[in-house]
Amino acid sequence: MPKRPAYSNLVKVIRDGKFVITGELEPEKDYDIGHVLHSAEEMKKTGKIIAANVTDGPQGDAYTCSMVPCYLVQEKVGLEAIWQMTVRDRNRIALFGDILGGAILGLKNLLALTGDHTALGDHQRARPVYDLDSTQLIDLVSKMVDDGTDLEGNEIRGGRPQLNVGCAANPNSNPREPEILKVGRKVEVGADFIQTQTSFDVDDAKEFLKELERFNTPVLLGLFPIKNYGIAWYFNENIPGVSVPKEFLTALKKAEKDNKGNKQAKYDAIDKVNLEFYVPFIKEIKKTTKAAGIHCMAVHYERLFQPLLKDL
Amino acid sequence: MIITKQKDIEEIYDMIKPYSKILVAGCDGCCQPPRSINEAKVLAQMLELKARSEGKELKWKAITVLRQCDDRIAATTLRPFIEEYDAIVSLACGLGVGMLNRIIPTILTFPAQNSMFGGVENNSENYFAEYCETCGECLLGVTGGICPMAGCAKNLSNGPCGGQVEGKCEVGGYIHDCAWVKIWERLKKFNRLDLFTNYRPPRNYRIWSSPRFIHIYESSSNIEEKKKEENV
Amino acid sequence: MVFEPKILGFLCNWCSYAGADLAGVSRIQYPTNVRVIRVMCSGRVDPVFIAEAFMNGIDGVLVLGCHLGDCHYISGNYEAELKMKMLGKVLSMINFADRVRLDWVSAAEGNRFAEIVTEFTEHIRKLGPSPIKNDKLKKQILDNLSATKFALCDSRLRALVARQRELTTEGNVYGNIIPIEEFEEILDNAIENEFIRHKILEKIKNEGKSVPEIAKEIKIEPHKVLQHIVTLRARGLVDVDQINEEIPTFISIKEV
Amino acid sequence: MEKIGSVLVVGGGIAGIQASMDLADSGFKVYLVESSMSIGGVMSQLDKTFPTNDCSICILAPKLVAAGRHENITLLINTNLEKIDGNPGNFTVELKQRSLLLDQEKCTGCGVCAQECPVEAIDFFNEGLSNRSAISVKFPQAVPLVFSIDQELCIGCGFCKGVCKAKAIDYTLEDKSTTLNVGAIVLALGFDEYDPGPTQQYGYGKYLNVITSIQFERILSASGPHSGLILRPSDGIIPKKVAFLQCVGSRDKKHGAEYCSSVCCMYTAKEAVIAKEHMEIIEPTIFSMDVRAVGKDFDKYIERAQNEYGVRYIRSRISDIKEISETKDLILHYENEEGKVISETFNLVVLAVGALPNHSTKALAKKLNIELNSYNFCKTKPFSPVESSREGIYVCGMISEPKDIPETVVEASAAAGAVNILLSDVRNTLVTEKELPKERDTIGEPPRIGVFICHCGINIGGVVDVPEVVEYANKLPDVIHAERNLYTCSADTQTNIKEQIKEHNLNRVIVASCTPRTHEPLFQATIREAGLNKYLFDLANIRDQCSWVHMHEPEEATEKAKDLVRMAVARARKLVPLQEQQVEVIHKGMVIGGGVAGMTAALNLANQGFEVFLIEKSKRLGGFSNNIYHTLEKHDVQELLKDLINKVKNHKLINIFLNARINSIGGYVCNFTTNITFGGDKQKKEFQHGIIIVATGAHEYQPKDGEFLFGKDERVILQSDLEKILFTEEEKIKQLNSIVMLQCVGSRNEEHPYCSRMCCSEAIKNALKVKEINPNLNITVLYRDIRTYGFKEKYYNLAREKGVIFIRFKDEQPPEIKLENGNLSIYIKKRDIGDIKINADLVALSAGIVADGEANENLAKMLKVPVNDDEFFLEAHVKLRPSDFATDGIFLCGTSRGTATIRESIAQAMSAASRATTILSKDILKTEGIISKVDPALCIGCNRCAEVCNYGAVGVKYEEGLMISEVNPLLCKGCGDCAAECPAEAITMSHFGRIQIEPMIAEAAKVTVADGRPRIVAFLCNWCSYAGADLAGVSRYQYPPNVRTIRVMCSGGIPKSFILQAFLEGADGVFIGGCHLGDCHYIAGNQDTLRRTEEIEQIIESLGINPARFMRKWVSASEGKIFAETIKEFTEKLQKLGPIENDYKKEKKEIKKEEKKEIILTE
Repeated sequence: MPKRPAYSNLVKVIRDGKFVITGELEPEKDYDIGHVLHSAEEMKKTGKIIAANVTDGPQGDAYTCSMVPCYLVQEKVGLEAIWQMTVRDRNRIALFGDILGGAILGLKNLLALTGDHTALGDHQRARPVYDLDSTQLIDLVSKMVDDGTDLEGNEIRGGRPQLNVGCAANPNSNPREPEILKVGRKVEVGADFIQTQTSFDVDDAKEFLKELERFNTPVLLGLFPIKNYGIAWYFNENIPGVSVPKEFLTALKKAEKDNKGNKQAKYDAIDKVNLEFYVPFIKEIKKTTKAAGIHCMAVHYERLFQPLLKDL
Repeated sequence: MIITKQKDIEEIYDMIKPYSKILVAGCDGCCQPPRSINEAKVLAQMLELKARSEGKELKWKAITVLRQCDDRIAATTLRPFIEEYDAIVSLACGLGVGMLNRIIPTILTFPAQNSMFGGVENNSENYFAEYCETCGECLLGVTGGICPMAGCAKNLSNGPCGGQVEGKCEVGGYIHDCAWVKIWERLKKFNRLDLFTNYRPPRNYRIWSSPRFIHIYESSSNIEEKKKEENV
Repeated sequence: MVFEPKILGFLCNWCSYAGADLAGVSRIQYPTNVRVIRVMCSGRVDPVFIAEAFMNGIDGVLVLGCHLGDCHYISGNYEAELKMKMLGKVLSMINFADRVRLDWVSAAEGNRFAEIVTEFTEHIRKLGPSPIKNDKLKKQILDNLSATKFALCDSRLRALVARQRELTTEGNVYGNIIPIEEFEEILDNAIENEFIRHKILEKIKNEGKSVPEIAKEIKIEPHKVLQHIVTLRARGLVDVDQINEEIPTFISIKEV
Repeated sequence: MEKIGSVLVVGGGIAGIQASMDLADSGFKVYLVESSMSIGGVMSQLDKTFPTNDCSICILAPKLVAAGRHENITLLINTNLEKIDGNPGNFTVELKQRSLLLDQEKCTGCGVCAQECPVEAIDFFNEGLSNRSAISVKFPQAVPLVFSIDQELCIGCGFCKGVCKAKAIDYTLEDKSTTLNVGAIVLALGFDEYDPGPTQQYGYGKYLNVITSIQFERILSASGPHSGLILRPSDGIIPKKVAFLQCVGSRDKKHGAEYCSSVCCMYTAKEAVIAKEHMEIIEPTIFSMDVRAVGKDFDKYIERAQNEYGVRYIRSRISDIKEISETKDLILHYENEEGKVISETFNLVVLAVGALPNHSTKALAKKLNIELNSYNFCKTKPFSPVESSREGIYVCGMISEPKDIPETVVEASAAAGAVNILLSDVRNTLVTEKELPKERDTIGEPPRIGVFICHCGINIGGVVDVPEVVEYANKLPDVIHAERNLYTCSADTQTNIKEQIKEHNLNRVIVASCTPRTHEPLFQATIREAGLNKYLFDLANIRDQCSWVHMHEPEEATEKAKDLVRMAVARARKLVPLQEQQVEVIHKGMVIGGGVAGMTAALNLANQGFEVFLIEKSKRLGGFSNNIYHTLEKHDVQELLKDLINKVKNHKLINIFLNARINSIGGYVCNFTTNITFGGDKQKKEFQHGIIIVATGAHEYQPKDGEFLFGKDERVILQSDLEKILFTEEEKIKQLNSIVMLQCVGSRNEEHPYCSRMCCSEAIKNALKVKEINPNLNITVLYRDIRTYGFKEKYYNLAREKGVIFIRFKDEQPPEIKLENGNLSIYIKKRDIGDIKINADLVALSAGIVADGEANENLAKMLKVPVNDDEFFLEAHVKLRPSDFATDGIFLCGTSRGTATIRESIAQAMSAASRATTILSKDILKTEGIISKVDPALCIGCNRCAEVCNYGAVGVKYEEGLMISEVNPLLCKGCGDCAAECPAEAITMSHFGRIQIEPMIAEAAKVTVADGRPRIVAFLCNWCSYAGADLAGVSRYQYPPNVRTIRVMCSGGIPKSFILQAFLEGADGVFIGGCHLGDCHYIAGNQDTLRRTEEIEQIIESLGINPARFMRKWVSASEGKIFAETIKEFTEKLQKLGPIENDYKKEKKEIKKEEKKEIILTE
């Protein structure tokens, strides 16, 4: 399949062969999304983060939609948005409509996701939609972007929307083979780039990246710097398949314990732990793999951006 | 088989509260666990005890029907009794309850059960598992005989999603198998991963819209269409 | 003040009572301490009566019947002798044996009657009042007497006593005569066992007690107490009350 | 001389009973002679049995009753064998019965005499822990249930005669001599426990708190002296720390005997576990040298004892005990693993006493002229463990060597198997079948019921107003005739009943008397003699469950008796005649497996004249024994094998199929059809046969590649390889200096968590042989436990004397074998003496025995029989039915069942053959009358019945294209579980079905009880809870009279609707009693009870009825006391709740109104 043009800055930069960094923004149950914009500004300030994902109701919770924050981030902050879209809440008609609407607003990147099931969120009795699955969503985007039609072949009037579409991959998946095969399917129907879930194991990540190489599609490896011990513990206990390394956990715990009462010192200690873990991690990935970049999911942890990325 | 689950006795009792004479009809048909005469009798006894605890008397008869969803069988079995009773409580699936309401227009039939899904019994592990959603577009041929509709919480055609860990599904707390991992295992076993990697396009949900009818003679001669053609 | 004992006399109708009458007719004087109950035969005097008498504060009991061989009912006084012997055994365990006397007075022995009464009164006077009158000892003595009474009620024991004469003199169902010593040994054992068992029952009438507690109270070795408890449980008279840690307590479950 | 078709069995323990039952079922007349007053032996004294913790009396009592009423068994109690004459096949024996001073026929077992007896004596059944009377019965469940007078103690007072209304007591009865002609004699004398008293070993007899294990067993028993409470003798306190000392009187030449008693390790573990189960606070400690858990699943039991129950094992033999005189606690000194001497205080010490030869063995052996061995046990032939030195006299059980119950039962059947061969010509010559009149056809007649109410002397009449009950019975519907009898069970009353049936044309009979468990067969026989079907009878239990348990409430008891009679009438009206079906038996057998076990079984059957198909999967006969040269006792195995193969090959009734594979097995007992391919896939054959014996065997464990360098270094070999060298290449041994033997390779580990039983003996056998060849060679045996059970201990001692070195290693630290400079070095970790290193020229691995998992599972599927976790076949009951499968007509033997020596395999093979003969010897097999039936018109084909059936007797036969369920009357045991489960009520359990029980429930709930007592309807299972309720009666445990009992065969046969119906009919409480989980007479029916009752609890709660109104409790046959207490508790609980109407709203309002009224009045 011929390569789709790079409509977005992100894809352009990737194709230019630069090691890119993307960030993550998370609108929650908010009427005021000031914190999202603030965070976006911090990312912009780094000069390294060139785009940011805006999440779409993670963990199945009912949150502010992703489209509008995406638009505002682009308009007000000037940071390119990666528009996450799940198939959980919209049928193919709504998806089509939303994508077209988003494209009109100037959104250039769309990350197609299945979405955490409603049974995990705060509206467990909701009816999950799943009319399409994430692969079929990519197919839909491809049809819109490449053919200028909807799924049934009806033409979009006034030209084709200009979007690049990404897909997700999970380096923690076990068994891994079906995950790889699934990514292959997504690439086949038109994914322009791949963003992965968070990884804590550099060897594992390298292996995973190696396996993805065969699809000839840029991969951004997800990393998750952790702001405090509580989050790490929660992550470890409650997100199956993800295990935070024990040394990392204990180091965080120690950092908090040693600096009880002194907020700044505690922050410094924690940052140090993260930096000691991630700086070599990223260097290793950059040096030894064909990864196109890093997707840094340091939500609400803006102060780490500068020190983490300064050497990249 | 249609897997059913008996409603709370409170709920059943609330439905039949206004009546003093009820016919409790079991069904020998396909509902699982079986709800035949014994179950009907136990339910009737429970209702009588419940009525008593509410300070009322309840007269009942327990009976069973070979298949409540068959209009002729249900009618011939139940009609001799209906004159003497004020209401029917059916232990069949929704089909049976609907059918009794249709063929017995004089009194109401109330469901004693919730119809859960089309499934089969796993004897060794003592549960009923959903096997088929009657989607009308069978995928089993390309999924190694495991249905991703009935087996996947997200009904994915192109799974697995990121919500599986070690082959278990995020929905329900990582207890149930991920259908897509199972599909992969099975296709791998038979060296048919080609089926797995294939992309399956969006499904046709038109055929899922209720109410659904299939004309019995649809396939042999489409009379309606022919009529239309003639009219045109 | 001189102690005036209260004495109860069981007198057989045919000899002793007549003898007492004769003493009256002859105006023979004797102490006033005796209160007389007329019975048809000294064999009628149930040992239980005597235990009952002591429980009611009597200081001494006198049982008088016809001379051996003279019984109006042929052998009633022999029976009386055996019963009193058994009673004596039980009472000796609680130091009451001295307060009972069985003797023979014929209808013609007015004098003898007066003598026996006088002598017995003096005897009791010397012994002093029944310990039951001592407030400190009263409960313990009453318990003992009560156990005695119930032991004397035991049907097995009574059965043994009832057959004693027959078995030791005439022969048993196999035609064998059981030597008196052998029989007495059986009887002694039975009496002792029943008395202890009833003493145990008395102790656990109202509240459950453990074996060591009972043993301490009745001054019997604990392992023997346990054996009696086993028997009493088998008879349905005692049951486990509760188990606190490793110590089970037992309680009497039926009015005897 | 002509042969005689009868057998004398001496000894009425479990061995004697089993042998008698097998022989009687195989067409021989049996005289069972027992020297005490009841059959049952030591097993009747046990509380529980290992390794299943089955209640001993619960599983034994049905056997006792069955033996007692078997038409071909004559029980001769209080009898000894005096003299013997004659030859095999025709002996003349003289027996002497010591007088009971009581007419056995007349005694009803009511026990009034014992209550009146003035003489107290020690109760030896309770091991001296309680008292009894001079007239007594051995134990409440005794068979026959007759009292006897102890002449030593009786003082002849004559009271008992006075109170005996049955006029059974006769002081003039004298000892009686009988002379019998019998064809064979089976000796099953059993054993005596070692008595540590005489030498006061360990202070026994001196210190109060040192007791023997059998005393402890009685203390544990719910029917024992303390009713299951564990109290120590000195002061009646629960001992917290209990020490168990192993090998008291065993493995000790100074005290007791040299040999190992085989059972003590396991029964001690069991006692420790049960003690812990009874009372959590008890901390058991077991002191032992080796733990000899050699049987099936025994090691797992020890493991559970240690890990689940916290039983502490200490490897030490205690030398002496000191008592602390104040507390009577005991101080033990022992050496711990580090070699330190520790002294520890215990509250109670239990001596695990060993088994000695029965005190009468020696005298009897002299009379019978049979040889004893040096230990005074009976000498038997090397490869025929049940044959004594005299032909025609067979032995089984402990008489020949100490062994556990299953082995004893195996030998009992094996002895019967040996008799079968000797007397096969005269089978069925002396057994009798009663001539019965033709059964009257009562179908269509309205019920005409006769009621016979028993006074039972004063047992019933003294409490219940019998005339009033008679009057009441006369008024009940369909009752034509009611009368009362002093003893309904007496012979003259039987005649009377028959007359009344004729006179009034009765077609149903009810007797209101004692328990149906013992007396129903008698009355059933009576009405059958009067021409009525025996199932047209019912029995109202107004003695054991009424007059005896409500002695102080005569009025209430009378009311209850009336209710019980009314319930019986309600049931009797619905009784229908039942027919026992008859199936023709094909007199052929199939034996699967051509090893020693298979060949022995085949030969046994063939020698009796039955054709046998012997299937062997390999190309040659002999199986694993082909690798064995001689046994530990130096008997030549190859000689045996040659002889066996010869006999089998030349027997014209044995068809041998080598290189064979079974394709299918169809049919069922009496008529199986099997299809095989044999001769290397070339030929096919199909044949029919009546029974199947599984003797597929097992094989030697093959160490994994590199395990202990096996396969890597040729000097590491298997024990069997060494044996081959020893017997074929002696020279090789002479060149060696050091051999190390490593035990438990592939045994007692995670993969194979069981003991292979023979490896210890194999190692010692080879070690001795090595020493014989080369006395200077150093042999070291590295072991965990040396398990030379029984007489094998002798060879262990011998090996040590010969200089074989034994070094123990810890379970979790196996030795390591390393290759150092081309030499084999073995390292062992020892905590007391430091680590050891041994160099060896040869290492012999004692590889265990493993089942052929896949083959066994395939065969199991075909036979529809189970295999256990270790992939050995699972017998019907590990204790009492070791040679049977739960499925009738299929038997097992040899190493297919579990690990066994050759000798044991032979015994098992003969046992299996004997069990098979009980079927093959009959022309017609009669089925049970009480079975389930399917109404095909109602069946919906859901197959739920098959899921609950434990016998594979019911289910939908999909393969035959029939979509409805069918009961196989040959396999159905009549528990009724399927009927309770059937959603369509298509299955009816006969005799105890809905039509019989539902009217009873209606009557049971409609009763008037005094003092506002609650109305309780109780459903009790026949085998445990009903028996427990009977025991409460026998023991006179009083409980409130407001419970009405309905007997069912199994608690699993109670559908939910029964319970709801009881509440609807007005019961204030419903009680269900069943066997303890695992004790079910029908394998696992009570698990379905558990499921249903849990549902019922939820249901009634959802209906607003207090769930406390329903109670389910497991009550065993020995828990009479617990039954009484449970009913008492339940009554009290219900009394607090008040009548069921309290749970109903309307009634509540009314009560409130009344209360208001009262308040107004008082104002």
